[in-house]
Amino acid sequence: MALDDRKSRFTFVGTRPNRPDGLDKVTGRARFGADVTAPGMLFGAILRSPHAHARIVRIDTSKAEAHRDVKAVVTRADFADVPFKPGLEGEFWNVLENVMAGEKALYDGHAVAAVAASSALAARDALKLIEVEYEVLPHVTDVDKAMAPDAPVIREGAADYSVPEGMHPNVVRYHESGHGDVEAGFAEADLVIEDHFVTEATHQGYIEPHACLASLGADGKGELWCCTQGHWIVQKTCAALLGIETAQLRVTASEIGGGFGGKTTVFIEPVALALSRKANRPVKIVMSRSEVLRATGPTASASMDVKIGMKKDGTITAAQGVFRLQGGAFPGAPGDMTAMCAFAPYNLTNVRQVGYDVMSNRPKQAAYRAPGAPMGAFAVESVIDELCKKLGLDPIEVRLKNAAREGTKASYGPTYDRIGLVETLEAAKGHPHYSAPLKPGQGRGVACGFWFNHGGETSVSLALSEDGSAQLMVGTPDIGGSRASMALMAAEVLGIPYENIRVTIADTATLGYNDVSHGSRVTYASGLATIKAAQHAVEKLCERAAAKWGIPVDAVKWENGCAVPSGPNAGDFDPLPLAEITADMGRTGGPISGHFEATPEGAGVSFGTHIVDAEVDPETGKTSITRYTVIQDAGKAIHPAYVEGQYQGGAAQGIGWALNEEYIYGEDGRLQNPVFLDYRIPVASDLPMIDTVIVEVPNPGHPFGVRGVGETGIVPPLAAIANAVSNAAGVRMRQLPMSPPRILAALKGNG
Amino acid sequence: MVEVHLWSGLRSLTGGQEVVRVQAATTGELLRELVRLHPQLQAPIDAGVSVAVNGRIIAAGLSEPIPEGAEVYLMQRLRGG
Amino acid sequence: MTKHHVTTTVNGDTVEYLCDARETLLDCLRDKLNLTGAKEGCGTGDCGACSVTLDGRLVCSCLVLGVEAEGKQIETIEGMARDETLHPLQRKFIDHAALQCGVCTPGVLVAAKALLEKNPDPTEEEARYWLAGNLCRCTGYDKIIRAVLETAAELREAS
Amino acid sequence: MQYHRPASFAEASDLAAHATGITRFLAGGTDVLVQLRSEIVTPDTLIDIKAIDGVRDIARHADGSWTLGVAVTGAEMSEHPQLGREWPGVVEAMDLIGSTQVQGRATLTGNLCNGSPAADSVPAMVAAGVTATVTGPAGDRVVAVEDIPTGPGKTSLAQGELISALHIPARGASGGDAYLRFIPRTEMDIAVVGVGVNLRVDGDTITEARVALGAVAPTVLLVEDCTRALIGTTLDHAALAALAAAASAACKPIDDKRGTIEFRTEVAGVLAKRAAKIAYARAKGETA
Repeated sequence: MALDDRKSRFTFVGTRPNRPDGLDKVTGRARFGADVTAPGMLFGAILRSPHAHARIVRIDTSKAEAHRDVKAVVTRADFADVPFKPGLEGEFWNVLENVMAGEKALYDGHAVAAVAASSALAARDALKLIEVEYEVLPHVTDVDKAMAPDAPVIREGAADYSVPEGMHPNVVRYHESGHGDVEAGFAEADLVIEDHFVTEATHQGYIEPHACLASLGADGKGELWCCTQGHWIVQKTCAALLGIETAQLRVTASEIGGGFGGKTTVFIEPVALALSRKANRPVKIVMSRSEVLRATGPTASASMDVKIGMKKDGTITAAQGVFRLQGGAFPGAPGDMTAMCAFAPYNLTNVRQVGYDVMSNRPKQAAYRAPGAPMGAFAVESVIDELCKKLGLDPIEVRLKNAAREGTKASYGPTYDRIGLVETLEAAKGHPHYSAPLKPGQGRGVACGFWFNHGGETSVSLALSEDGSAQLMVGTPDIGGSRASMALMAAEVLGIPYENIRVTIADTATLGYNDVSHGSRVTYASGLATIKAAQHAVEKLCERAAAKWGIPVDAVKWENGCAVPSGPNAGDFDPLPLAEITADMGRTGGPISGHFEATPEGAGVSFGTHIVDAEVDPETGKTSITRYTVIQDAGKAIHPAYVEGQYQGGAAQGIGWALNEEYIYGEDGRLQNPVFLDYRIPVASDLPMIDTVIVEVPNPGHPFGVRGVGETGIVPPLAAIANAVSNAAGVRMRQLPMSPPRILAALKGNG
Repeated sequence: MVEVHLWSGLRSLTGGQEVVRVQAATTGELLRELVRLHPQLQAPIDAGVSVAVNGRIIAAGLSEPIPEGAEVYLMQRLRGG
Repeated sequence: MTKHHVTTTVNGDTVEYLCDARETLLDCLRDKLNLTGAKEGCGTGDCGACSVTLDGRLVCSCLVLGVEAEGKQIETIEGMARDETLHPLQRKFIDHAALQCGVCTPGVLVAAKALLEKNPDPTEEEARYWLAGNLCRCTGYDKIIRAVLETAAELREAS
Repeated sequence: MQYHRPASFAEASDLAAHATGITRFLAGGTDVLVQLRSEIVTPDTLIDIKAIDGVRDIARHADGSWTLGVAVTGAEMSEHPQLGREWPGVVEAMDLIGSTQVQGRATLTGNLCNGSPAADSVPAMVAAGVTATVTGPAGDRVVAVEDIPTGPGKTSLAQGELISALHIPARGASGGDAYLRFIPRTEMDIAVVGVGVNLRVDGDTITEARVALGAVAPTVLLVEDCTRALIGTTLDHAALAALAAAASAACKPIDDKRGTIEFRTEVAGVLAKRAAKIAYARAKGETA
């Protein structure tokens, strides 16, 4: 689209006003997924498989149905018969199969039946009355074992066109890309290092469990309230799974208590709708934490081989990576994304990357913040660090020497437009953290990371009120303060104070389609749409002023919230403020609104460089992070405080992933740690303050220069921390998490 | 004519070609032409692709213009968290 | 199964409810009294999103039975602001962008208030350890800790 | 689930003696409620003992010994002005359990009766020589803390029996205790290894020593070999090495989601040394 209105001087953008939902959220008034009720409401609960892999021989729900508090019981038979086809419809089938098991339970925690009862306790009790006969099947939960010839097959025929012949049926997608001649490149190198790396699956770990309140009648009309990153995808998916028309289901997004990619699909929503339809009453379902950990998320686990060749001067001559990602019992592990992102920070003549999507008896992986990228960065940046160490080179200088910049051919193919990697590296080099002395037992690590960012389908509507205030309706759930950013951008265009703009996350019945809040797209795409919608309203405001003044509309321009004559020849009129135009709008042509619907296609890729200090207790292998600095290109920070917040949150999640978070499966294929006690996300006392540096290299594809900021921040930490820990411990850590037993074993030489 | 660079995993569907020349002025035409020349490319295109035109990644749009001589890469559809 | 009649005081108001012995205080606050500010993030006392005070003592309301509340004094996030005036911590959290999604915020605020009442001048380390039972997945805790320490400083200056 | 709130231990004992199915006593509830919510254990009878007179009391007797009520919380122990000065190891061990919120509820007695081999307060109590009064249908008996848990989730208490008080011995002169545990994070985890050490010195020489290990066997271990490694020494390098070796040798741990056999065995020795140094400094009146 035409982006002729690039702006570089701002009045509101770049300031740090209070967020509009702040008061509600500090007083407990904000309504999250589980915080609403409806008249006549029932409580739903879901029965889940205790087996990793089992044929469902028989489900007897009669005893549960006979319970006097139970109003409905559903199984797979209560859902629409979704055809199993490739593409989007195939994904619907996968989602349905995940939401309620069909012939087989595919992982520990897989839903097999559900009840609705008059109380939450009664619903939970009624689950015990459902009898399920299972025929337990052999299972596999490890990615390398799932690819082995003797691995149990999760589902025949799940592989798509891309998988080369001869691979195990659990390998369902294959990606290969690159350019140049890697063998020739390795031959040119002074040192080649090849190593194997492993990361465990981690969960997005949002504090709010999935929750919804559903109402669906026999007339096919429904209402759904839920915590989601995207209510239109919920609407579309639930309608398909329930066999109703999309437009007949109105979905409202609640306040959302974190998502990080994990709330981009449905789990309980179709079940609640099916129960509601059967009971003919509203049904609320709230997941327990163990349900969240067993049956939603997590990210993929990975097994990776990376080989890089370097000259003595630090030039990378060739790079190659094989990335095997396990994404649970369904296709979707982002092995392709891992492959495409892994070497993206570097200008490489010879590069080859291969990604595998592998199924196993684990929950269906969900997106998690730059899905696939952190694992690859961990492997690649670890090998680069090792090369630097062996060749006696400074890790930032080597990265600068090889850094991608405008005009570089990306490892994934195209030529980069204006990008900000070099700026983040220069900022890292000059940051006091990088030159600060280290204490004995401490090590420093640096790493770079890349993420694409995303545009996506977007609709925004802006309506002006008679008093000159504005209401802005966007369709991307606000997870981290985006209502504040939207209001800032609208204020910038309209020229009215930030406080005069009320931003609402509109429901599916009141706005056109919106893609999910994912891919770091909200500030980019909804922001762009907000700017366009506000400009649309400004055009109309200028028309009204032109009519009032009796001059052509092109003789009117908009300045500081007022219509003004565009030049001395246009006429001599006092500036006409927005509120004066809207005061009369009902009598001068009708309500004034602005709209924008499009799929913005100019998301700018982004890079970050992290510096981290770690201290390792040599006797116990325990690591503490003593200092952390995030440097990332935001393009343009609309609300810098929330940009910092995204950087800090990404780093904190990375610290958890690197040090302690992991999915632990037993020999029986059951998840061993489905509670926060043993799924160890970082607590306040685990972390230092996290310093941030916002680099601003404007994205040519956004009127204000915005790149996404939400995801890139989790890409460098795994590698940066691994490098810091390896430097502190004096031994290379190749497996995440770097839990104390692993570090201690490595220190003792048997790791 | 534009040269479309495919990711190397697609070579098996194009008789070994990693660069395909097509006549196309928009991203939509480009995808149609690719399938016309190499019907087996229908599967990856259905599964989801993006098109990078002069470095700008078009995630889904079919009406994006492709200037003559533009650098064009077919990419796997991007997903986010 | 017979239910228990409970009379208790929440944010200064006398309230009554009937509960099953298995229901937690959190269940009763949310489902019977419609005080949904306290959240259930885990149900096992590991996340602190359900923090309230019980007779002045900071607790996880998911680890207290509803029936145990008989005759007690309970304070929740809904009672933290006095009329129109926000508690200084609430104001500082907004000013400092110390929340992102906001779901942990009620629990963090209740816990932070208990900290400042016990220790008006906490160190960063003391604040971090006191709040270790309040998980936040969005912020990395940085802005939360800064907001708590700055509120403490402001309150000390004011007194 | 039936909920009872008896007014005396005799009544509580009687309720438990006549109950059928699963009975649990409710003190702090930080384990009972977790098991209830997770449907690991749903008791048929729940007996809340917090309404019994004196259960929240911390009493120091004329001889310097202490009696703690069964519903005294960790927070109340930490806030007590004198208890932590005499028995810092016991108080710190209790204080390590869970969050600030959990401290507002959790009790020593509950931590003991939950029967977890990883219970933080138990090695400290065993090292300190704490005893429990057990009230039952046949009256009261006094039992050493190390004799209460018999295995994960199991205790030696018979039906109708419950702990009605805990007794900490008089600190006496030149004594000191300490408890350390290993967890992967800084807070909120269950101990992977825990070590309690309680010493008495005469000058620089250790004259009495009790060392207890947690999370390395089905029950907390009181390790005689550790005692032998310490007594008569001045906690020099050799004594510390012998202590660590004895501690590691006593471990009979398992591999689980929290740690490996190798890790637990190794770190038990490391923590034994570190805890002994702290207890030794305390016994000598140095701050540690």
